[in-house]
Amino acid sequence: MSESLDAYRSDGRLTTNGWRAALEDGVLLGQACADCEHVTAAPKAACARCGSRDLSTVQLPEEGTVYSVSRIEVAPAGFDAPYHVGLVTLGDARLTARLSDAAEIGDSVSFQNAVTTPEGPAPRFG
Amino acid sequence: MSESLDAYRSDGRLTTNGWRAALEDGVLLGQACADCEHVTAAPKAACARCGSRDLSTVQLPEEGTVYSVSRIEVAPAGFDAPYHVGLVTLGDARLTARLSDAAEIGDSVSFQNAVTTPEGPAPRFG
Amino acid sequence: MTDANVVGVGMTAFGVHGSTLPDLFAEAALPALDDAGATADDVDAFYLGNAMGGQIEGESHLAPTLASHIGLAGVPCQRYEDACATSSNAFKNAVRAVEAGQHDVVLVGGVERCSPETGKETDAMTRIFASAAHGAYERPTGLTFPGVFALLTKRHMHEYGTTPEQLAAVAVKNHRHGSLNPRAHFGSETTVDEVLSGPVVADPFRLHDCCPFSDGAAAAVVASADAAETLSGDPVRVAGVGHATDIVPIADKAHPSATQAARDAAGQAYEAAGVGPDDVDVVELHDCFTGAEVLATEALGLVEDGEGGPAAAAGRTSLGGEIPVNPSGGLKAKGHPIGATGVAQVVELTEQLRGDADSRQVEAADVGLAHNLGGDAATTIVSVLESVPRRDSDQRGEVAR
Amino acid sequence: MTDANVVGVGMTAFGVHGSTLPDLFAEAALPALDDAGATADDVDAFYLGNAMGGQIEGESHLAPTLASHIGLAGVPCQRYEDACATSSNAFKNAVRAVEAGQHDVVLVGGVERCSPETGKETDAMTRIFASAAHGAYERPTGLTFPGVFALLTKRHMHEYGTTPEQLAAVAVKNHRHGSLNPRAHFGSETTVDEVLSGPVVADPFRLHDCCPFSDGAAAAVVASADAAETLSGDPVRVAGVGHATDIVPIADKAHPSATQAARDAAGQAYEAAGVGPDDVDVVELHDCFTGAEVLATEALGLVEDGEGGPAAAAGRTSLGGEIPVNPSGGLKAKGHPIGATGVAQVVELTEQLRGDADSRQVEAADVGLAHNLGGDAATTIVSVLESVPRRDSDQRGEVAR
Ligand SMILES: [Zn+2]
Ligand SMILES: [Zn+2]
Repeated sequence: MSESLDAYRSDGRLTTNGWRAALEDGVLLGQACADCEHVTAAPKAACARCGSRDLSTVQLPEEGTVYSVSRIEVAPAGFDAPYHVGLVTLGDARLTARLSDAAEIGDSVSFQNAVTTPEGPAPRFG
Repeated sequence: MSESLDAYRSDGRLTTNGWRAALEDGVLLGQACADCEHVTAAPKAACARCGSRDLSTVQLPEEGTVYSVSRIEVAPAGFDAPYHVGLVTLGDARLTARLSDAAEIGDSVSFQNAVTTPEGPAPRFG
Repeated sequence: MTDANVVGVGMTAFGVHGSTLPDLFAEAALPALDDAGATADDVDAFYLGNAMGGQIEGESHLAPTLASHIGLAGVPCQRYEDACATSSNAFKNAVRAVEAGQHDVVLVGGVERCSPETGKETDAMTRIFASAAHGAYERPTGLTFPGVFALLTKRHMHEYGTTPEQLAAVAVKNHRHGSLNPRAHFGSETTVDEVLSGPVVADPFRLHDCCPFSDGAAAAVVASADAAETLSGDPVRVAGVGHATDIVPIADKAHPSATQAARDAAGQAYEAAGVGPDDVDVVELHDCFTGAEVLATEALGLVEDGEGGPAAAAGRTSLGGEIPVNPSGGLKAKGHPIGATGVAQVVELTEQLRGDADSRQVEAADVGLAHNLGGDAATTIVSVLESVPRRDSDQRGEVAR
Repeated sequence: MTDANVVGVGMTAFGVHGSTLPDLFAEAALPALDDAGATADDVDAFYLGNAMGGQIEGESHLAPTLASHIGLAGVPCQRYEDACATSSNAFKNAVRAVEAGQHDVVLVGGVERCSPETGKETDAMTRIFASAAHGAYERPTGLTFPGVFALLTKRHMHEYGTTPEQLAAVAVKNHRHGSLNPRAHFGSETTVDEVLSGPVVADPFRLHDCCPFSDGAAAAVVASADAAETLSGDPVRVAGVGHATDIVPIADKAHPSATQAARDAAGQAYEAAGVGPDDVDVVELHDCFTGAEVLATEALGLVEDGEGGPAAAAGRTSLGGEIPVNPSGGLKAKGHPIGATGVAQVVELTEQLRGDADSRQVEAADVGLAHNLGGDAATTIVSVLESVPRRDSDQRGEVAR
């Protein structure tokens, strides 16, 4: 783990608040499991695949490919439809993201910035 | 049961909507259990004391005595404190009501009208 | 360990109701007690499913309120919430308590109001349903519940070539089934063309790919084998219940379109019941969206992986087909009052296994399977129910004495 | 049937937290697993208490989300809600599953955020707490939760002569106990004069008669006797759990100030444990308001009816008194993050029965009792826990192999 990521961790762990702060700084953080090698793009206290707490905070790749995507036309209160939500493969991780444009499965996309929503920040790819 | 109360019943039962409609008409309805003689002032599908469904819809007495009372000074959103809430003994029944004034346990009170609130109508005594 | 049996069932019509939750629930619970031949005194405990009464109607502590309302005050009450799998979770725990001998007769029920009659319009209700997604990670992207299943289904289309027409076939089938069910929210049939020309909700889903916002309640009386003998309701045996939880969020699931929790829960239920998918005669499964039914038929082993879409289009899962799926109309046409859905599946299977399902009856239905999914495909509960040979009622009267 | 044992506990400080619910819960759950010597692989199921996450934070389907967050994805998860008795209900059901042999090792936990840090101020939170009252009948009167217990307490004062000074003595005692508990929301002492000069919330309760709006989490690992042998955590035996539900609304209860559900649940728990009130060494009970503690000490049989107030004023229920009540500070001073409270009582009792409670340790504590109440005095769960002689750890290592 790069020392520069320490600022986003508390008590040696990447918390949700730290993950959000990094995202708002344009830094896409994930966690790599030392035991099963699963890489998650979500803030977790333990590995979702194997339960290990031996997670290192990693910066995720900013280039990836669309794993799946949907154009949302009926939105929750506080969101303006239409918009696109996708699962994006980033190296060993898979990320849930807002996509700035229509896309097909397999398309290449790259990290743009954090989109601000009533539910907090989300990564935007395009 | 008086025939005039039929209008507040549906499928032979006093529903909550019927109980509310009666209250808004200034009619205080309760239910008397044929099996255990418990009288409730709340709309129920069965007797809360014995489980019987043999309930008759009855008009409750409009004069009673305060069983307990509290002056509420911290109110839920939509309510303006202070106000008084009491349990009122009405013959064989006990009713939860808004009291229009401060009162002591044992005080005589009588039914005034329905108070309208964001949560629906409530009986007011004073 | 004793067998658990469903000995009585009841449900309201699903649709739009103006009643309060207690009154709505009574319309399901009292008929269930009557169907079981049970009085309030017979009931030892109450297991309630209600998913979103807090967010939708500002109600909590509902289990004791409902128990008092229907005459069960005194018994231990517990409310379960597990998103759309809410009342299956109540059912599972009720079954486990009966199997363990902790209770002899329990009432299980679910109730929810989700229609605009609650004062909550589509955008508010869409936000409330999204409360079941990952709060910090999924909700900010604007992911909705149609969106969750849209992502899984789009991937499935990519992997297996599933088509929009095949998805539409699921809607057409379930509307046809629903038209035979007097309790269904939607009583009319639809066509592939009508489905494909509807407005998009979350691509690839159009309006008719999605279940409606419904109000309703469902209830079942679960009894031990001994207690079932003393009650007059025709029993159906609970042969196995499986319950598994996959990873939240969906991005971290190993293979999202496989809906692994359904495979795990089905495996547990099949093993407990000593049956396999080929033994199942009738299925009620979680078709919140047409794509969800395609994924579920595969995960349950009813068809091969990738064959869910073609199977629906070919009528294999229709009433009269090789494995009828959702004869009730499913969530799609019967409706989906969230917390009532799991128990409503049990109600439908009980009627099917008793041979009481009228014009939607599956022939020779002896083994039924219910599949109820909650959250972003993270939770699944699968139950296998089996018919019990009808006892002669005169003889039974004597056995009970 | 096997005995259930608490083999590991953990909790956050109660107070104000800015973390998300998953992160807050992890701060209790991971230490509980560590205290038990259990890894994620050891855990067979998850029982969660969260009362109002939907209304307060727009969150549902939390059990699977929290399970994934702490590495338990895969196991069956269920969320309980029973107002303030929420996580005791989760605990009861977890204990029953272990007693029945359905699971060997389970995680039970509760989490809630109720402080203004959630964005909900007092009036909004007061409405949310009132969601546990009867919706159509009690809420329109403007009845609040302080109001519910105010009505019961005013009646008790009328019936027995309980005084405001005696109520204040409960607050003073629990603040003093809380000052000894590093995890308590309130760390400072108070005086009878200070309590009696505070602003009225709901007459007879003033501010210091009421528990605060707290954030926090608590967790416990429950294991069968056999499983406890293989884990390194010092076990405490669950000797009995009782659960009863009284009538909703309070007006229909036969004798509201008697809190009958507490009497019924305590009777069940005492009978299961084979003990009586005189055998209890330490009590954690539901003092959401000072009057609630007075009523509870009587309902549990710790003092005679009508003696709850005088007993508190005389120091009989203080640390060092004849029956120490709420050594943790109770809801009043430790804090009351609704869905975490029931399990937090189990955490405190476990530490007391292990002899690990530092400066608030009750001497010779071998039998502990937890009393958790939900809704308008409609639900009560009472648990009796007993200490287990410490095994020599070298010997135990061999037994485990
Ligand atoms: Zn791992
Ligand atoms: Zn009666």
